[in-house]
Amino acid sequence: MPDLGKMLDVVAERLIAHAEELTALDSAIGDADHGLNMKRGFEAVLADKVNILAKPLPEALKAIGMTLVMKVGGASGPLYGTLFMTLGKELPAEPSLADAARALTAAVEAVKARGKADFDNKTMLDVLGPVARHLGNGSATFDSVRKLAHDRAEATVPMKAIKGRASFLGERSIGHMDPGARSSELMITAICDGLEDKG
Amino acid sequence: MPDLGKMLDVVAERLIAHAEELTALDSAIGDADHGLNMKRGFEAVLADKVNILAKPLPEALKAIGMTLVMKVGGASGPLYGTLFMTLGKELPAEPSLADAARALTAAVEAVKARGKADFDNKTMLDVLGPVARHLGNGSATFDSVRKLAHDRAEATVPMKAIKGRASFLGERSIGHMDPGARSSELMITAICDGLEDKG
Amino acid sequence: MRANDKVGIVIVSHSPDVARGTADMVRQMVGEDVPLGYCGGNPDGGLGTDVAKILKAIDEAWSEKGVAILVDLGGAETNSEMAVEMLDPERQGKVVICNAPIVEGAVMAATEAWGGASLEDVRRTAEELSPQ
Amino acid sequence: MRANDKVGIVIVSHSPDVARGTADMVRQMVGEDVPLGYCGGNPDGGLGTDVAKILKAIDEAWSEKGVAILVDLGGAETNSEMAVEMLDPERQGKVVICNAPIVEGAVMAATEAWGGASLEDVRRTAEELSPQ
Ligand SMILES: Nc1ncnc2c1ncn2[C@@H]1O[C@H](COP(=O)(O)OP(=O)(O)O)[C@@H](O)[C@H]1O
Ligand SMILES: Nc1ncnc2c1ncn2[C@@H]1O[C@H](COP(=O)(O)OP(=O)(O)O)[C@@H](O)[C@H]1O
Ligand SMILES: [Mg+2]
Ligand SMILES: [Mg+2]
Ligand SMILES: [Mg+2]
Ligand SMILES: [Mg+2]
Repeated sequence: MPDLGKMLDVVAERLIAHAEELTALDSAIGDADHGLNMKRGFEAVLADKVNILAKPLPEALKAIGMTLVMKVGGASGPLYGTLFMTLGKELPAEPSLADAARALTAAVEAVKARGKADFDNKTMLDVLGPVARHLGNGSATFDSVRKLAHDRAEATVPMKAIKGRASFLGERSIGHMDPGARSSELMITAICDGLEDKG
Repeated sequence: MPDLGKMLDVVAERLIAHAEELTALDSAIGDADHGLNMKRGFEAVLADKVNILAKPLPEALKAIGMTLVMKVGGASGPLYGTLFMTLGKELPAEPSLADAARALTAAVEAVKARGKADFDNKTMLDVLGPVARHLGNGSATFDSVRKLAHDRAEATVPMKAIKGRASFLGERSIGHMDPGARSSELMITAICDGLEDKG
Repeated sequence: MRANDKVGIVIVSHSPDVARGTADMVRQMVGEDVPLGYCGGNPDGGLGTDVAKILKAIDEAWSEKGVAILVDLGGAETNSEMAVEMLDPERQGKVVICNAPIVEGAVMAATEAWGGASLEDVRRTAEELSPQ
Repeated sequence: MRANDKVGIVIVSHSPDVARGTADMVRQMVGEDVPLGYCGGNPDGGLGTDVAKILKAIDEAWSEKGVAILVDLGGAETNSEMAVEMLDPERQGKVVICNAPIVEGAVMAATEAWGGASLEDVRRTAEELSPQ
C-alpha cells in the first residue's frame, strides 16, 4: 500500500513550490490568492501530519479534507476539502486501482455539487473529471495520467469561465489557464511521481 | 423685510432643541440619526452666519442650502439643501408673500425630483407640499400655517413609507411619525414664530 | 429569550472591514434587538473567508427562529454552505444562505427580522431586493 | 495616461469600513490598473455620507473614460447625485451612479473596467448583477 505520509509530503511540497505560479495564474483571472490559499492549506495539513497518519486511510483522507476546508480560505478550500472528504468516505482502508477510480469519480461529483459547477466551466473539475474517467478505463499508466492532467489543465486556457471569480471576466477569461486546474494537475502529477518512485 | 439672522437663529435653535426627539422618531423607523443630522447641519449654518448674512437674500438662501448639503450627512441633507437652494434661486431680494408661495412650490418640486419621491410617501414632502399650497391660496395666517404643518406631520403617522429608509419597514412603518415631516413642521413653526414676533 | 424571538443575521464577507461596517449599519437600523454575527477574512486575516469564524458567527447570531446568512462573493458562499453542513442536524434546517447583496441585503434582512418576521420572510425580503 | 485608459470606480458607503474593505476587494481583483476612489461616513465620521468626500473620491478616480459610482443605501445615492451636479459640466456627463449592490457591483464594475470596457458597459455589468 502506498505510503500516505510520503504522498502528503510530495503533494504539499509540490504545491508549495508552485505557490507563486498559482498565484500568478489567479492574478490574471481572479484575486491573486490561489497559491497562497493552497500553501496555507497544505502547510496546515503537514502541521497535522502525525495526527493524520495515526488514522486508517479513510479517516486520514477525511482529516485532510477537513483541514483544507478550515484553512484554505478561498473557494478552493471547500472544493478540495470536499474532494478529500469524499475520497475518505468512498475508499476502503486498502484500496485497489478500481476502488480509487470509483472513489475519485464520486469525489468529482461531490465537488461539482459543492461548487454548483459542471465540466467545461474552466475549473479544477476539467482536470479532476477526465483523470477520474481515465483511471476507470483500466489502461492508465503513471505517464498517461500525468500527460492527461497536463493536457486537461492546458485545455482550460481557451475556455470561458462560467464559475468562480474568473467568470466575472466573461470573454476576457479566455486565454489564461485556470489556477485550480493547474493545482489539480500539480497534485495528480505529484501523486504519480510519489507512487512511481515507491513502486 | 424679515430679519434673516433672527430667522436662522430661531430655526436652528428649534431644531437643535428637538434633536433628540427627531432622532427618537428616526430610531423607530430609520437609523436614529435625523436629529443629529439636522443639528450638525444647522450648527454649521450658524457657524457660517456672518458670511451668510453678508449676502443678498437669494444668495444667502443658496449658501444655507449648500451648507446643509455639505454637512447634514444623511438623505435629508441634499433634500433640505435643495429646498433652500431652490428658494434662493426663485425668490427676489425683497419677496412678497406671493413670491414666497411660488418659490416654496418650486422648491417642493425640486425636493420631489431630488428624492424621486411624491406626496403621501411619508416624508418631509407631506408637510412642505401642503404648506406651499396653503401659502398660495392667499388666506394663510401664522396660526393656520402652524396648524397645517402640525396636522400634516401628524398625518404621516398612519402612512406607509414608500421612500427613504423607513420604506424598508414596509407595513411596519405605519403608526410612526416621519422624522423629516416633523423637522419640516419644526422649521415652519419656528419661522412663523419668528416672523410673528417681529411683525 | 430576547435572542430567540427574532431571526438572527450573519454577515460573511471576504473583508473583515466590510463585515464590521455592515454590522454597524445593521445595528444602526435595528439596535441590539436582532441577534447578529459577522466575520470576514481568511484564517490568516487576509481577504477570504474562514469556516471556523463563520461557525462562530452563526453561534453568536443563533436564534431558534432561524438564522439568515448574507455573503458577498463565491468563496464566502461556498464556505458558508460548508459551515452550515457542519452544524448539528437540528440547527441546519434553521439556517439559510440568502441570494442577496451583502450590505443592502443585511440591512433589509435585519429590518425584516426586527419586525418579527419568519426566516422565510426575512430571506424573501433580502432576495427580492432590487437595488433602489 | 494610465489613469485615463480605464473607467474609474468610486465606492460611496455609509460606513467608512465598508468603503475601505470594498476597495481592498477591488484592488485584489484588478490591482492598481483601475482608478479607484472611495469614501464613507458623514462629516463627523459617523455612519452617513459626505458630499465633500464624494467629490474628492471622484477626483481620485478620475478618468477621461468616465467614472462609475457604486453606493449602498438611499442617502449615499442622493448625496452622490448632489456631488455629481457640483462637478464641472464637462465632467458631469462622464459620471454615472450605478443601480447595483455596492460590494458585488464594485468588484464586477472594476473587473469590467480593467478589461477596458466603456462606461456604459461597466455600468451595465454592475447593474445586470444578479447575486450568483
Ligand atoms: N464553483 C466552483 N466550482 C468548481 N471550481 C471552482 C469554483 N469556484 C472556483 N473554483 C476553482 O477554484 C479556483 C480558485 O481558487 P482560489 O483562488 O483559492 O479561491 P477564490 O476564488 O475564492 O479566491 C478556480 O481556479 C477554480 O478552479
Ligand atoms: N427620497 C426621499 N424623498 C423625500 N424625503 C426623503 C427621502 N428619503 C428620506 N427623506 C426624508 O428624510 C428623512 C430622513 O432623514 P435622515 O435621517 O437625516 O437621513 P437618512 O435617512 O439618510 O438617515 C425622512 O424622515 C424623510 O422625511
Ligand atoms: Mg483566488
Ligand atoms: Mg480569494
Ligand atoms: Mg436617518
Ligand atoms: Mg442616516
